[in-house]
Amino acid sequence: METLKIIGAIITLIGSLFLLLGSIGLIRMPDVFTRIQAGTKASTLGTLLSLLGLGIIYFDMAGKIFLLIVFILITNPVSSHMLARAAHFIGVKKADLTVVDKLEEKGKNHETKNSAK
Amino acid sequence: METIALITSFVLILIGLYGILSQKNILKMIVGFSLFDTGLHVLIVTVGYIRGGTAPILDQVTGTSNVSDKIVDPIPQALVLTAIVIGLGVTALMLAYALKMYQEKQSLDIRDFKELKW
Amino acid sequence: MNLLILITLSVIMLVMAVTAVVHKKLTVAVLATGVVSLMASVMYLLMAAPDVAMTEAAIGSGLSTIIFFYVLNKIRKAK
Amino acid sequence: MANIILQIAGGIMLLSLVLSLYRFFSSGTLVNRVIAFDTMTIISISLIAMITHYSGRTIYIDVALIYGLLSFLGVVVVARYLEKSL
Repeated sequence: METLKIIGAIITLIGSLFLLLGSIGLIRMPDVFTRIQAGTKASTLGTLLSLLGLGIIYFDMAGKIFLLIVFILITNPVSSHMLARAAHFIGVKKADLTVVDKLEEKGKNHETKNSAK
Repeated sequence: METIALITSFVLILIGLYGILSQKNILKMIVGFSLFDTGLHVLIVTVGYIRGGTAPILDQVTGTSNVSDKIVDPIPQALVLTAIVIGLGVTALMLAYALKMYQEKQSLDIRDFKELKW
Repeated sequence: MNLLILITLSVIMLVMAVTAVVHKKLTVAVLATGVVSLMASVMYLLMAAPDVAMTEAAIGSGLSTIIFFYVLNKIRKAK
Repeated sequence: MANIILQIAGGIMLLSLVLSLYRFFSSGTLVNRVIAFDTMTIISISLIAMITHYSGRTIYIDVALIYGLLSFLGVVVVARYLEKSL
């Protein structure tokens, strides 16, 4: 029982380290899109790991924690996707290191449809 | 622990009051009102906190005998629960009036509305 | 540990409240009010009031921000 | 042993909350501030789960449940506002 608790605590610690990595990436990354990637992907993984560790420690919360993990997996990528889409369409400046932008190449069709409306 | 929360809520109320009194833009005044509201709610919940108490929901942790030694005061929490919802209604009403005033005069500055002065 | 969390939340709340009052842009002020509501929700949980925390998380940080941005959008359209 | 590790984890979460606040104030566009707001909501969900452990009441996890379900609405509304299609 004690070893199970220690395993859960270590998983939670790894999750919080991922959260720290996410916010360090938020500071260090050069432009908006890479910041969205760092702030959402690393933070989602960190939250999932820390909730999983708490679910190992407390077995009676495991159902609610499973439900919470499903909610976060659904809602969190939706918000970051909407944000990146809006940032692309209002013309946020990209970093100099950007090599490929598929939405720009495909976007002529979309923009004409948008302006016609 | 209560002292820090009390100081925070009091400073928050003062910041909200300063925002209401000093801003010229109507929407910034509503933002100040929202801050004032939040500070007031934190203050009332903190007044009901008893050191070492847990949430007033009965389960295995609290048991059923001598419950009142272990829980905090539930009455301020119920009051705040109502006040939050009423605060949302008041904020929405103020925003609707601000929108109407903007459509009337094309301006959000409070100094342009002189009809209500006497 | 609870004391440390409470001090950090208080500092973030006060900094964000000053930003919401002082900053010139309206959108930044509304976002800062959302952060203040978010921190207040965690603070209610430390004050042993989970029902108030639930309501504040749903209304103060979610619905209030939505209404403010709806009105800002209406004003921008009417301009 | 497990309690000490969990307290260190809570301290690291607080540190990352403060670090993501830095992005709110530097580099002035609205999109950067919304990214900081999004990251702060995600971090505070796991902070609420840690407070559940510190105070020993398992019923506090319901708050994290509500917050995880509703927290993305604010960010979506700001994104629609930026895209001028609200």
